[in-house]
Amino acid sequence: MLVMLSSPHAHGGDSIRTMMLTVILALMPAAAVSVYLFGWLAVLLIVVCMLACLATEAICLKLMGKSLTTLLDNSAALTGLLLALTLPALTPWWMAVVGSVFAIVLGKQVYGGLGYNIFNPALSARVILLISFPLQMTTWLAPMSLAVPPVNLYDLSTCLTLFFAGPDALQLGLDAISMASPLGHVKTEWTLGVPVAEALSGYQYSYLDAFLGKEAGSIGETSVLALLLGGIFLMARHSITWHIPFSYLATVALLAALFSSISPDQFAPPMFHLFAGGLMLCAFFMATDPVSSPVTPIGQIVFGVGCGILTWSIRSFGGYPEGAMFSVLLMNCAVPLIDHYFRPRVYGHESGRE
Amino acid sequence: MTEIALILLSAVLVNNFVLTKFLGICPFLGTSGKVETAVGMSFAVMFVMTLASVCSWLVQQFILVPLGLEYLQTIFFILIIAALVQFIEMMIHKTSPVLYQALGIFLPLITTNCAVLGVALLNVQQEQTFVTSALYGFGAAVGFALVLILFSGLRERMEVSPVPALFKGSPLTLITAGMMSLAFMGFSGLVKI
Amino acid sequence: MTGLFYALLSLGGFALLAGVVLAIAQQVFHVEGDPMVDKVDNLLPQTQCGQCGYPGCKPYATAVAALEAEVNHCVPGGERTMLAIADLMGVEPKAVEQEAAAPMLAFVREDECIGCTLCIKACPVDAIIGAPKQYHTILADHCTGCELCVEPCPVDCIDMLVKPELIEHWSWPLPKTRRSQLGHERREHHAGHA
Amino acid sequence: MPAMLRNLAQRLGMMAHSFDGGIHPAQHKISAALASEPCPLSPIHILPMKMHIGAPCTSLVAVGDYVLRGQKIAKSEGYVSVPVHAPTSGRVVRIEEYAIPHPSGMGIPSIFIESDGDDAADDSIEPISDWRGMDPALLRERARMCGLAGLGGAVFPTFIKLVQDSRFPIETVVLNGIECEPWLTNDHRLMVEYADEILTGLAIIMHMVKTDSAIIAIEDNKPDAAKAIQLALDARDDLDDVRVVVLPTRYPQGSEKQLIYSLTGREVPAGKLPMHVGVLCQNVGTTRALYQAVVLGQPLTERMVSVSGDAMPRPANLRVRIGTPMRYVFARQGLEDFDGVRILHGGPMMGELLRHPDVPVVKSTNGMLAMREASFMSAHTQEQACIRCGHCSEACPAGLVPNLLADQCRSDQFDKAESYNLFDCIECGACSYVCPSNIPLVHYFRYGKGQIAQQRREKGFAEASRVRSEARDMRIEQEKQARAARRSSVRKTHPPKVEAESAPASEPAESSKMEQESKD
Repeated sequence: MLVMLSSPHAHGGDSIRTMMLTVILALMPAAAVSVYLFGWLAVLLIVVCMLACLATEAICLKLMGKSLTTLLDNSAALTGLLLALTLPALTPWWMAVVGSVFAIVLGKQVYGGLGYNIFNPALSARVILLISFPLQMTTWLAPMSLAVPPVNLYDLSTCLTLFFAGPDALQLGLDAISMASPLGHVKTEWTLGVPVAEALSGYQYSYLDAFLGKEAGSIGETSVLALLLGGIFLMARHSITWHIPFSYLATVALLAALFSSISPDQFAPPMFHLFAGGLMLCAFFMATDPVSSPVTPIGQIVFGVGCGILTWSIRSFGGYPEGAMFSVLLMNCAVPLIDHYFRPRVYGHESGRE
Repeated sequence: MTEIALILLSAVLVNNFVLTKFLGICPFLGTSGKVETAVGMSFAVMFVMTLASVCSWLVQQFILVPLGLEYLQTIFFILIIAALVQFIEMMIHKTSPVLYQALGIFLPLITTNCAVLGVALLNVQQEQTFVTSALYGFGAAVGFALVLILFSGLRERMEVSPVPALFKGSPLTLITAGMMSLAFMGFSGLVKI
Repeated sequence: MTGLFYALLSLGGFALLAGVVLAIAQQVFHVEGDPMVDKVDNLLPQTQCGQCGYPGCKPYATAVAALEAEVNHCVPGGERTMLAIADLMGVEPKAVEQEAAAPMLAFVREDECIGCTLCIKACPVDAIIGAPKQYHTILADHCTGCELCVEPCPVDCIDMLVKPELIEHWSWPLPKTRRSQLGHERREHHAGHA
Repeated sequence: MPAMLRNLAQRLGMMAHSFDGGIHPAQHKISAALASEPCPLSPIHILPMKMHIGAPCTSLVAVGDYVLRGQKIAKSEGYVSVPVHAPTSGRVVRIEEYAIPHPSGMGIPSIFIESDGDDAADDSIEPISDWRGMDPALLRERARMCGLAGLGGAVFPTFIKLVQDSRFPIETVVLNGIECEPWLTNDHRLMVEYADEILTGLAIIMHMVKTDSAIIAIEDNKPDAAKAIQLALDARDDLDDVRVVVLPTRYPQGSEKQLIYSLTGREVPAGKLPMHVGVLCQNVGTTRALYQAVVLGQPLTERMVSVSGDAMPRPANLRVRIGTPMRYVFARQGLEDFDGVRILHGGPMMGELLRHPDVPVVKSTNGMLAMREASFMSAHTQEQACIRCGHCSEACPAGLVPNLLADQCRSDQFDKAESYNLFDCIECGACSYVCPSNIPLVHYFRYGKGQIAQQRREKGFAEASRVRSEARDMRIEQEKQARAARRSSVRKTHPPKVEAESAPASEPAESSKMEQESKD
């Protein structure tokens, strides 16, 4: 019998595969900066995470009796890349592998695979790692861009040792090679009563360095420039729309501007917030993950604003210096409700809902 | 004013009963299948929890403490909660038979919702005043309602997913609740109370 | 001693108070009948066929609402009705005992009909017209296909025919893709669970 | 007055004409430059009894009857219906069920006419040259009588729309020459070749609904059509307040509601008709058919059909008699072997896949496309999971959220789908077109709509059955009481007079009572 096929009998030619590939391409500038800053360590992290994600995905598919061709949709590779870019350079190899397994298994496959996951897989793995290994996940290796880098990361063998055996094997004290991230520094100083401006000057903070990425942080999150380039590429390719990144960043900036003008000692200025931590990475690549974000433009704006409020609140008042990851995960929980309550207005109706 | 906001914020987000204190898990899992049911349950719990905190505070201050009967705390509080639950059960049966049917056994089981007794006992333990204990009860209930409704939205979405047979039902529900709990860890330290 | 006295008095007094309040509430929130009966009845196909073991749709609805009957006894309603009732009642779906057959129509072979009126009395929806010693005819628009008229007919002149499909009533089937079956797998899973 | 401002801005060219959503599918209008040609008479014509939206017709002819071209052979039943006319002269050879262009592949009763080759016309319908002096009601009857139905594809009986309602006066007539479906060029050719006839048709419509204002909407991929219409318009001394508006090409601009929004900034409220916002929308083909019906006295027996597709040896725009077997038309254009070829009735976006070419050309046949299997199936590759990219909601001209709707339909959550406005979906296919996961969204919506319609029918039937059953129970109860009363009164040796009168006197009741009594 003829299979019943409904119109339309034409298709625009988009596919999941190319969409995912576009995102991977858009992450290339950030990955390049991470290699510049952290040398072979960044390469090792990215490769291990991507391979681990692909392998885990393959095993999951095999176990569930599904076709391995799903691997070709590039989504597992993208998850691996995203996860690697959110990790600190000193992450040991096994932690990267554990994170990748979490991302694929708990983040995605238990829900039924791509398209059904509720939380962003890379972010959920990142948060699991942060909560399980708080020390390692907040120890930031000083990048190679410093005048005197404590350890030569462009040397493959050094990096291999660091990655697989840890800093102890090189007889390097953690204090010697690590430094605080700007966000962490400001937070600790404020708890000691030091105002923001003083803390920043003590840190020798420079907006230009932060924009270019010459600061401590997770390997892929430091360079605002690279992430902006990637984000613009995504928007140009119509992979994402402006709604989430814009509303997210604008909310953080507005809140920061408002509160830093009220109490400049306690609250950091908007530029600092925008350039710091994982905000740019989250705004352009994590919050915009189509599967775990709302579908409609209005919903996306609500989502972005929610992320912005939460990020700024956690950064300003919370126990963790960085709130971007948590805020995206928290808003992920609200996506079904946002989808339900913020639908577009239907043609010929007063509102989207009856 | 700030104090009120902080108490509420703390009870709703930071010390969320379900996700950080792990109280009231049973109704949380039991009534989160559908958003509508979850909303109904949320209002019922909000009603019971707020009134239970108020009543138990009154009983504590004006009956138990003056008479030196603090050791009867638990039994008194359970009595209060049971009466409140009975009351709201009758009310829901009258006003919304469908919700009554949907909540089913979980409605009378609010009685044994440890979050309700928990909030009453914590109020006493933390030596709250009348106003703060009412706020704390209300905040805890709002926190419960918030995660219950969010979670029911997630579960409705998971309902149409091709979840592997191994994880269907409770396993995935628990994993998701765990992930939510992880996300709520982000609020830790937000309010220092 | 006084401590014990106070304890008993206060506890008893408090319980009495709660009891009085609840008694008043009972009066205020008194529910007449069971509103669920009509809701269940609305979901039933009203064939009045009695295949559920109850004399008609309403009696079955009453039994379901009172939790005396399982939700899966309605044969003509099939799986969809079962799921709707289970959903309404908030109970686990159960596998339907018998797959619903294609909708049927009763048809009287008029030249064989002896005009005994037995089928007229059996029809639960008055869909058969005719007088004694006259041919009987079944109104196709009203026949529910319950088959209750077949048994009483002394000359076996009533056939059950498959209801003809109209092009106006044709509707698209689910797309034949793996993913499209998921919603249905979900139901089968539920049903298989029981 | 935002609508007015918008309108003004559009008139001044300050604001682009635009509706929400929409896509830009590849055009493939390969037959655009081909002048239309008549399709020769086929030896047999098959006329289904229903070629419009609404009630089917009943045959007026018997096997063996001789009919003339334009003779009414089936009469309409009910208000929303138009009659069927013989497309050529010849003999009725059969009246039986035959497949129509419908996705189900099912058939309906059809009249088969064997052509005698004379093509003798029935000239009983008088041409009307002085239609300006005529009562619109008579012209409306003419439109019904001549079997006019919307030739854009919806085939809604035209006369119903051509009505003057004092509550909803028509301010503007919109002439739809958009033709946004890829491949199709039939309206395009009509506008190029029959511009003046179309304008006369438009003038008749404007006379019928008593308005002076009209907009002729054409997409910018048909500059020659716009030019031809403009030239014809300039050459006339009537139709002063008629404008040709060239809109940027975008699918589904030709959809009535979207077009009205693009042109006037007015939205047709859900469940309402264009006339409720003072607009009447007509397709150019229908308008020309109205001209033929009124001025020439010719019923609708022929229409323009685009014959195209990547597997079509000789694409063409043909004037085909309604009822001509498609296989005959395809053969004329050089396509005889249908192996590895899929045929579509209509355009690729909203047209239906046909199982075989043995169906007749009907009033809704705007195109017949023959597509190569491979290119056809590339639009129907394996459905993957939805990644919620939101491209479908962006493309949806109705403002729906297609992916959520499809999930609801897929898992039979029909109540929810309805509350998400499933029935506002116009099935334009823009969502499926852009879906990176190749989800057949429209198919899901059709499934959902069909299931809901079926449930409503069942519900209505159940309700009626319940009423009948309750009435029966009540009657039986009354009979029982009557009997009991009678029995007790018999015991008291009183005649059961009053009760007998009050008992219902329906026939089955009466008979069953007699039965009971005899048993007693």
